[in-house]
Amino acid sequence: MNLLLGLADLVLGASLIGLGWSALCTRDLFAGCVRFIAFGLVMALVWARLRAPDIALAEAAIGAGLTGALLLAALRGIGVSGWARPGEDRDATEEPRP
Amino acid sequence: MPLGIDDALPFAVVLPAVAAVAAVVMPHWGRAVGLVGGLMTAAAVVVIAFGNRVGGPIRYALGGWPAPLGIELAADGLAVVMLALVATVMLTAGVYALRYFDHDGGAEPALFWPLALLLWTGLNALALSADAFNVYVTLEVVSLAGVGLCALGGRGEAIVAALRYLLAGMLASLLYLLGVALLYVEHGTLDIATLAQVAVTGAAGFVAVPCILAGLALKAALFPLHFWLPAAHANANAPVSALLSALVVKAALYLVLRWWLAGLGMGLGPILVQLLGALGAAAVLWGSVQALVAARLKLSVAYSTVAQMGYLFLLFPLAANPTTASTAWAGIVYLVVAHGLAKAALFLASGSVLRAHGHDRLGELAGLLPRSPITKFAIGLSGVSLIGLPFSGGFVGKWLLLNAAIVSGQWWWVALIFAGSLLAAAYVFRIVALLFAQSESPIDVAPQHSPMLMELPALGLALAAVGLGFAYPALESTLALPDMLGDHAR
Amino acid sequence: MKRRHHSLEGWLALLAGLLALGLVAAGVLAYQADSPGLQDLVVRSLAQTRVDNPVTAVLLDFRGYDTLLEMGVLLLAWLTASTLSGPSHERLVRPSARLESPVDGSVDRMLARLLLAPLLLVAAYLLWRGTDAPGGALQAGAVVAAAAVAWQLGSGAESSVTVRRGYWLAPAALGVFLLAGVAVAVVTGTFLNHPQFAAREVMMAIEVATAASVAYILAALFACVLNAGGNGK
Amino acid sequence: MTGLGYVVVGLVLAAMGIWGVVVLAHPLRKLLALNILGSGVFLVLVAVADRGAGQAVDPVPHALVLTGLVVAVSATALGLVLMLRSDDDRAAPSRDQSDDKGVG
Repeated sequence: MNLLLGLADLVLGASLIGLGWSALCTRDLFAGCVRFIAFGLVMALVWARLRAPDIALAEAAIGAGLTGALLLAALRGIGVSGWARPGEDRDATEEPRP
Repeated sequence: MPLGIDDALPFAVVLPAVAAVAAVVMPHWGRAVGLVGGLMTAAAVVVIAFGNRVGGPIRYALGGWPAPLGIELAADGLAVVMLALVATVMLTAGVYALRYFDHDGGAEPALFWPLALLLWTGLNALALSADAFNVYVTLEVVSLAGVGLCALGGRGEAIVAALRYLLAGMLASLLYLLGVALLYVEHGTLDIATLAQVAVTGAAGFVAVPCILAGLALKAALFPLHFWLPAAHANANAPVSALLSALVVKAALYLVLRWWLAGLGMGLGPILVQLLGALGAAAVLWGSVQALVAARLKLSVAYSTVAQMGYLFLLFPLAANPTTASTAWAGIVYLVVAHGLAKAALFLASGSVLRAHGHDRLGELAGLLPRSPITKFAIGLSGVSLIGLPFSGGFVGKWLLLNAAIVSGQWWWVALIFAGSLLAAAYVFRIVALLFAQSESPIDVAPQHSPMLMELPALGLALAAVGLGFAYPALESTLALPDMLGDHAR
Repeated sequence: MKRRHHSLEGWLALLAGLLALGLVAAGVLAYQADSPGLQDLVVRSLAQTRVDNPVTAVLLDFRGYDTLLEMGVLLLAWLTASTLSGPSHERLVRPSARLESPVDGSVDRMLARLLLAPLLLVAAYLLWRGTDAPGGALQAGAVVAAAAVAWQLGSGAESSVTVRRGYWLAPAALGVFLLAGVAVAVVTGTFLNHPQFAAREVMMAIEVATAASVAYILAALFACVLNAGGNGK
Repeated sequence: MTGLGYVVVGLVLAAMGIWGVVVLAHPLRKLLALNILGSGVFLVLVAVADRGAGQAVDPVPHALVLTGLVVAVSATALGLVLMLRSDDDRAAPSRDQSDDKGVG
């Protein structure tokens, strides 16, 4: 039982770090935002695991739901429409780096 | 139960908030609500100052729950100084705004008052808070109000500047919160007075304290974390620039002082202390040079803020020595207030110049101010205080810092203060010379006369900045602040 | 040029790695201090609050002042966002959100409407039970906002009326909080100190207003983002 | 042990977020990074509240995190609106920030 829980913790923690990293580093903005929404969902699970049901509820509604909707609406606004062009270079939409 | 003097503490936060709500619900009454709410808030501040003078520092447990469970408000001498500075600049900028927005018409006035009143709420809450997490929330109030005011300019540059300002502000508050979270993990309390003393001795302090200091330095625009400031302050409307430059960056510095006062400062190592001083020195030099070469009046004034904020970080090296702590402390407080007043005056006067000529490009301003002697006088006087000419408020502040530097044998800071003053003299004289010069070529468009209600507030603040110097003999005993420093200073 | 970019990135990555190491080390050390936290104090004080859910007690009573200021943050975000996202940069204390549905199609519409009723029920339950069980004003407000967003996606123009008519909901929480705080200060002598005989009623009023403001503002913020990008390419 | 593990995850997320805000150029990425930084900080607070099976949970960090979540989402929304608006005003392109570039 403890082993199982430990394994679950390991998976949850690793997927948080993995999803967070890929949300920041995928070349495609749309894919980044989708990863971030997934990150929010995993976060809600972690809150439940840490005996914080209040936060889990709020995270599911805010972190995954609302923030996700906000991000997708913003993407639509800057003309990144997602599915169609996964190869779109990140640098094309971004400022040159200093 | 009757309300006592202590109840002025929550009311200093509640009154501007109530006025802000009223201004949102009744947008057409914004001005009336703003001025009435502002005067009532100022009255609450006067009551707090009086209570502090009579009975010493006041603590107030909100909801009847004392720390560490609840949140406490605290009003010591430092908090009273901050509250008074906020009230003075807020009211003056508010009066100035009455006419400033008249000309543009349209959108700004409807939003100016709710945002300014919420900014006031946040600043007062920040000044009074004794709780580390509550400070985070107040920082967010101040920062979002600042961003909103900054975006009020409505044009492209203002929005881009507001976005950078928001991103920098969010990063800064989260860095601060990260430090506080680490401290909570170790010590299980959020009371600043407790945390500041255990932070440096605790195991996590070596990361938590730098996080907190870095977050606050980013908010206070300490070199090299000042990158967001010039664009934000130069592109905003004049009364907004005055609020941002005189108050909002000071709020972050105030928190540094608050943590330092509560015991953080004495525990920092000698290397970190000199490093913070070195960053301040770099800010003084870099900001002054940028102010000297800036092409626009408001940009020059904004860079001067970067420079002047640098002096304030000399607190760390100069006050680390117990014998000079009190002098350095008084000098810093004096500089905070003097710079706040002078900078607000300068931005308000720049707004009048901008209004009169339609632009503030320094190259084309020569001799263009023939009919605004009051504005010219205000610019000159605030310049006197920024340079630190005798016997202005800036002079007293720098004099005290010089004393502290000499007594503690840190001659390199003496050199810095002289260099900074020379550079300040250079950029102030550059502006003043342009404004007072006789124009050689005939002027095509006669500049508009700016209204008295815009010129007088600027002059008032500039006079206050200079007059502060003459008030030193009366204020000396209050500023010595021996009880503030408490036991750990001795 | 390209190479310089890479070396700079390398340095920054190294710096981030060091930062992570330092943070983790500090975290481990801090955790080992095994501080007791505040739960005992909360448990002991809970009896005086007429609330059974300790998190709600902290949010609305012990640290109610935080929540009050948080309502100020929400109000600020809404004020600025709705001003900037208007059709022109005009006065916008009343946001006129011109909502277009980014997804068109009857299936989405159906789905959005089907979702609405259960989400609202969940929100009502969360608000009602929040004083005793997990849940409360913030969660209820967030769920209502999520429902409103789903509805906005599904129904298009009709919701703009709701957004405009409801603008007074935005400052409601801050207003009620302040009024309640001052009112109880007159009775008990301390700001935000809920008197025993009316604690539950006062807190319920604050909770309802908070939920309403959170729901309205979060939904309106979504409308603002849609609107700001409305003429997107 | 669970708690400590999640404290470490939270701090790694925080470091990642700080790195992202400083290095990534697009404002949307910066906002994502800030949200990840925030999540990391919240995770640290909540992880330490849960000291293991036998002990009660400290509700104070939970309340702080709830407050923080709402603050974060409203600031993010404001950031998105500003980003979209500055995108609109192409007349003053965001590249033309004459003073120092770099972090931020």
